[in-house]
Amino acid sequence: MRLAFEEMKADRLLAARTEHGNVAPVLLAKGDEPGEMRTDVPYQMANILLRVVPYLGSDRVAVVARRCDEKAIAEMTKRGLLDPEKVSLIGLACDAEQVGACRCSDPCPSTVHIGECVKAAPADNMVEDLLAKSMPERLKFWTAQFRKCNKCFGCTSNCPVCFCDECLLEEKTFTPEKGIPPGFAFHLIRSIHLADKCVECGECERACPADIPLLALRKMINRDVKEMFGFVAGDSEMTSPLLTTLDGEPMEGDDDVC
Amino acid sequence: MTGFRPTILAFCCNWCSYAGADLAGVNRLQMPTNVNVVRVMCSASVKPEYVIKALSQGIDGVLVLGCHIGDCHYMTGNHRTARRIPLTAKVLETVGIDSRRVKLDWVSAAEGDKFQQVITDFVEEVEGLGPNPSKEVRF
Amino acid sequence: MECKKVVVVGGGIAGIQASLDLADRGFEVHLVEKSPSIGGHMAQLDKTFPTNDCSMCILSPKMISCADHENIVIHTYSELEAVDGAAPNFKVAIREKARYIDVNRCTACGDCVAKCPVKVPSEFEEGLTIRKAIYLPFPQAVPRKMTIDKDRCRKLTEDKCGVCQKVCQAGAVDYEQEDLIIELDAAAIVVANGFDMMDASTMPQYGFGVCKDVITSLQLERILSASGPTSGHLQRPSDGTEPRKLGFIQCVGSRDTRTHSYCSSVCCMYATKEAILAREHAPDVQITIFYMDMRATGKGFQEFVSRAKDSYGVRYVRTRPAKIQSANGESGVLMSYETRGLAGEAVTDEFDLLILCPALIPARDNYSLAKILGTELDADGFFVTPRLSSPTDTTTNGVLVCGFASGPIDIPDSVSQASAVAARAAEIVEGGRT
Amino acid sequence: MTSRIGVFICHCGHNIASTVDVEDVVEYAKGLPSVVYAGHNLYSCSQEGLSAIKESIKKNELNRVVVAACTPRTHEPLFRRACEQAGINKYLFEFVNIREHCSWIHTKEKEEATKKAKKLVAMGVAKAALLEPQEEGESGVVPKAVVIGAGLSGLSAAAALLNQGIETYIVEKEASVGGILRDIAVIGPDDADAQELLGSLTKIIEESPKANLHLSSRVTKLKGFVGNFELTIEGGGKEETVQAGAVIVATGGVEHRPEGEYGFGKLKGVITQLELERLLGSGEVGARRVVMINCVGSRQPGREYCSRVCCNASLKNAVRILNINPDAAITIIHRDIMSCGTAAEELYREASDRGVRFVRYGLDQRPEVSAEGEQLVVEVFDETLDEKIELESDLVVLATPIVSPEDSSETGTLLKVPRDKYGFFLEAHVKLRPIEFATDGVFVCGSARWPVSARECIWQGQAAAAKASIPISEGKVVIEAITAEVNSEKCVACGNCALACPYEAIEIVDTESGRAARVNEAQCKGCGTCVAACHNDAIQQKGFSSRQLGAMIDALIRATAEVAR
Repeated sequence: MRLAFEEMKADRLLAARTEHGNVAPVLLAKGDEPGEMRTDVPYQMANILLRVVPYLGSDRVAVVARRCDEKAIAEMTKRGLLDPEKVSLIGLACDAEQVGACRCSDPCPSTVHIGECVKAAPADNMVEDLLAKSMPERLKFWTAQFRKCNKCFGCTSNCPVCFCDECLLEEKTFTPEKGIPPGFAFHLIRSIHLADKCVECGECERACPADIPLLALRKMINRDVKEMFGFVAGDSEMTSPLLTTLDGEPMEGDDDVC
Repeated sequence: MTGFRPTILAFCCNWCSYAGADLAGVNRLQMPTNVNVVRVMCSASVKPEYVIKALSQGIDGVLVLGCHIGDCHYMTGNHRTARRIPLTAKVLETVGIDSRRVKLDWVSAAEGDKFQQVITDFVEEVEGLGPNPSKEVRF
Repeated sequence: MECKKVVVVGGGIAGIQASLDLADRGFEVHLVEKSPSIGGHMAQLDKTFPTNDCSMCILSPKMISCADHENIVIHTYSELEAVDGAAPNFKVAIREKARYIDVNRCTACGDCVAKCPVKVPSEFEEGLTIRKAIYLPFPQAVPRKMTIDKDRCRKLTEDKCGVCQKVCQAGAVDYEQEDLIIELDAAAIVVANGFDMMDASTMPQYGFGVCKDVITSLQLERILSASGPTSGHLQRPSDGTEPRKLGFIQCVGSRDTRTHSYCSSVCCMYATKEAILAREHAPDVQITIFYMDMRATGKGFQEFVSRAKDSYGVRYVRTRPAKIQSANGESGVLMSYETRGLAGEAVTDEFDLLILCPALIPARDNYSLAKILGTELDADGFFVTPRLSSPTDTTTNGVLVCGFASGPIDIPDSVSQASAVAARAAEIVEGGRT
Repeated sequence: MTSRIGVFICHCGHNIASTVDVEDVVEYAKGLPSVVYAGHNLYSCSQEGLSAIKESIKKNELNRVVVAACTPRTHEPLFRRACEQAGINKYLFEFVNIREHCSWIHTKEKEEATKKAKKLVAMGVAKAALLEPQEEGESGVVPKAVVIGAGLSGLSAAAALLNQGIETYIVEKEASVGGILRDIAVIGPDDADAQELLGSLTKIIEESPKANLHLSSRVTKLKGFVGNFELTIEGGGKEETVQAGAVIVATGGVEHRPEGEYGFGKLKGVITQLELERLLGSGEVGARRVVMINCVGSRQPGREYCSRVCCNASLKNAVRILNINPDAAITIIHRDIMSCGTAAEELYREASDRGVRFVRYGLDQRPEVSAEGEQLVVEVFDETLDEKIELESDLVVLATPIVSPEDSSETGTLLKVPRDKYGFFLEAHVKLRPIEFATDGVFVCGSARWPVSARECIWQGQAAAAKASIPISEGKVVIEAITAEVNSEKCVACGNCALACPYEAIEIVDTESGRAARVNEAQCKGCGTCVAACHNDAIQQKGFSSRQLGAMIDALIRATAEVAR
């Protein structure tokens, strides 16, 4: 691990280790005592990275990143939030158990430094089930789910691609001022915001104390975005289709624009 | 569905579709009374949040009307509209609000008759869909 | 720098537009209007063809822009008194006629009007209703100031009454007021004094002034207007009932070598418009337009005529009336005419209301105005514009003309001509091209 | 500052009041949040109406004004000015359109129209309550103009600009100037010498040091806004970028070619009126018997309009043939002779007096042209005589309409200006803004807008020049305060706005509160595209904030429930 400092010429290493019996992030400098390093990180290293970057100055950082971290970092980089010159990735391949828990379809980092790649999880049954439902059934299902929301903002604060400091959803403009639950629009607006950047890490769902199947929602919308615009979040080459012109695409005529 | 009069919100861009709506008025083209127009400068300024807010709070349909692609007063403003609004409709459909309640179309300043047609057709379509079920959703 | 003032004569739509463009272009404009308010004939119209835009709605903002513009001085109730010198150094005298009102004090509250005992036919309402000797010509008048008609006021003619002064709490009535002569230097003078309508009673064969239910198109325009004498209800003058059968007679005194040989240009279209409006006001009404050639040459005009035919059931008949007379008694009109073709036959038809579209003629003060300006009029009495390359130039350098003053023309053409005048005035001043 | 809103509902004569129950709407408005006054006027835009608003602002200490009347696209400046005159910032005014968008389109549904008017007013009031005072920016004006098209109207516009000392670029796609005028010898109805006119206009351009004539060229790109346009002119394999304060569209029209109609293109001796012009110009008309057919390809389904100039052209050329050959037998087959005005009517009379025969036909019985050897025969049903007649003829002249050139759609797209269904450019207002487009700083003249005579081309060109010279002489334009603004506290510098902006008017910079977006006011055109791209409302468009629009949605929901009761 410490090879990262030499090979990648990083000044710091962002990783996780055991602290007081729990997994905790740690930012190491060259020569620091590494302690008990952990690979079963229960949060997004990308998220931590974004928070520590302002304090690093000109230091280069190497970060232990799973595939989802890697994709989130790509989205951050596209938005100018990270300087790619200053971030190196130490690829961490998730094990079969982790992949299963996340119902992950894309578990293997572009370069693997730690662990071994396993197969992607089979198609998400929940997504298929939900998509098979009729409109009224879907509405019934999601109404019941959204009603459970405590508006704790766990989904947003644990999300690696929710960048805003102050969330729009904290204001009454778009969610009626009725306390909890926050109204039907809340998770839909979040869906729109995440449509061109969600990396399907599943943190929102894991963070949700009300067990709302947010990852399933994310996946369904990502699928639509891919179908409609061919865009996949985390692909470092592609700019969000929501921000670009239709250049090169067939001009949509007068018919069936929506 | 007899007697159901949907409430519809329409965002019209100042340069083409609002002008087209004005032209429909000048030409006294008769159409259903359900549509309430909000003027915005460009269809691209219509936040998906507005559409979601309206439809999740019981508005029966939302129309977003802009200049034809290529004719946008702001060059490529409506290119963004062309992506955002269909996606918004998809998101709504995912959770059970029929995407046909969101309509994006292009109406130029010269198309008073098209404005009339779009309004008439959309009202008819939404009437067919019945009241927005989100109206019944109580939180 | 040379003088940058321009005098505009006539406060109708052409004069208003010329004033606005000149003022925006940086000239100090003096707008001279002979009546108590600017607005001209367009202010009398209910709607305008071919869009049926409400006339006052589109005119009123322009009138107010004129009044508010820092570069425009409006002289209403005023006339051009004298012009000396040549472009770009005219010396112009303007006579501001006494309105017998202190315009700085008058609030147009209407207390005086309510008490004034003298009733006079209203010019603005085409004689369909009355006004008082102290009056505001119409509700949207600019400026909104009263005027005393000195020829009808009992105080000014007989030294009796004086009630308006007594009731005016603002102290605005001043019977001693005198005409004011204003002298100024001007680089250019713009004639935009528009048209008058031929007095239809000079052609008694058309029945105007003989049959009560024969009216002019301008009168119908007022009848159709919400702010008009009948609040927009279609009524015929004889008995106030709603007419069910209307006829329009085109080319009354125009395209007629005995009177005015030219075509007035706008009547086919305004008759079509009035027909559509009448149908909108009274959906059951039957309408026939009797015409010679249908002249629909402007943008959207032909489609407008088709709409009148197809959607409003307006009947167009190409013929001339042979005889117009009262129907039995007071109300209604009988008109005889021949249908066309060799198989044509003589028909006599009864109408509840017959509307004449009389020739639109050069403003009656054109001769005196032309004399003051040293400018030529054509045989019909319109200002001559001899230079094709500058359609708004008259025969006098620096005297420009726009709108109906140089010949029959509709509103958009008047407006674009008015803008052209602004370019010409700028050329005269900036480029020294007279 | 607590909102104190005044609501003014306009009758607009009976335009609104005959459909919408204005008094009822006033009563409803009185009960809306923050409304301290509600009233109605016969015409809100009259001086009386405006005085009432101004007085009410003072009397009721209003700090927001809502007028429910017609369209903001024509009347907003007027009411904004009235607010300003009464001492409140003009951006504290909100316009509700209950005429074009209500009374005029729901004429027969009075009750529902009244309900809708209430909803629209409630929405306007909700937005007004959240309006904020704004200050307008100013920007300079490039003292140059561009005229696209060097036909008669374009040349007249250019000459008028140059005569005022304004530097002018003239861009003509053909290799020479003049357009249709090149084919014309004399201009009716006064028989003015067309080539002399063309020569005098060309001379002004040739002699002016401020004229930049680009022949065989096109404008291929346009950026910017009134006062600061940037155009790319392409021609002769070269590309030039020029700056200008105003642009005039004078792309004209072309003669419709009636291929296959009345034997055109098949029978010798069947020509168009413009071809006759050319023959007359070269003195080559020897025909003794001439039949002219009017309205060929116009005033009929598919192309319904009257082309305005063809009747007069037929009359003029009939008289010219008679001047060459007084014994010529000329028949004009027409549907209506549209000789409006003094001189044209005079010409009609002259033609008639000199023996031109006028035959009227109807659309249902059109003339037929056939050839018998060298001779042409025109068969037509004369509506006046009510019988079919046969006319032998040496020459058949078809009067066809002026149509929009095929490439006018490119011009429209390039300039972002609308065209009607026939391809003619659509002016800002048919009646009172015939020379302007809704887009500031872009003007139109001549047959690009509608078929017009030479005389009309000239004055419209001059009118467009006058309009274009206004911002140039003023030297500045005011930027409406609808630009975007950034709350740098909220902004996380994700750059969505900068990417979405069609004008590259947004950049990410370091600020006191960290990195954030910054809007370049002069470059921002106020479209609001960035606003929709921002996820936390850190960028907002003045006058169209998400709080304001959100409030309108809430108001619509609330009002819908209220009026249903």
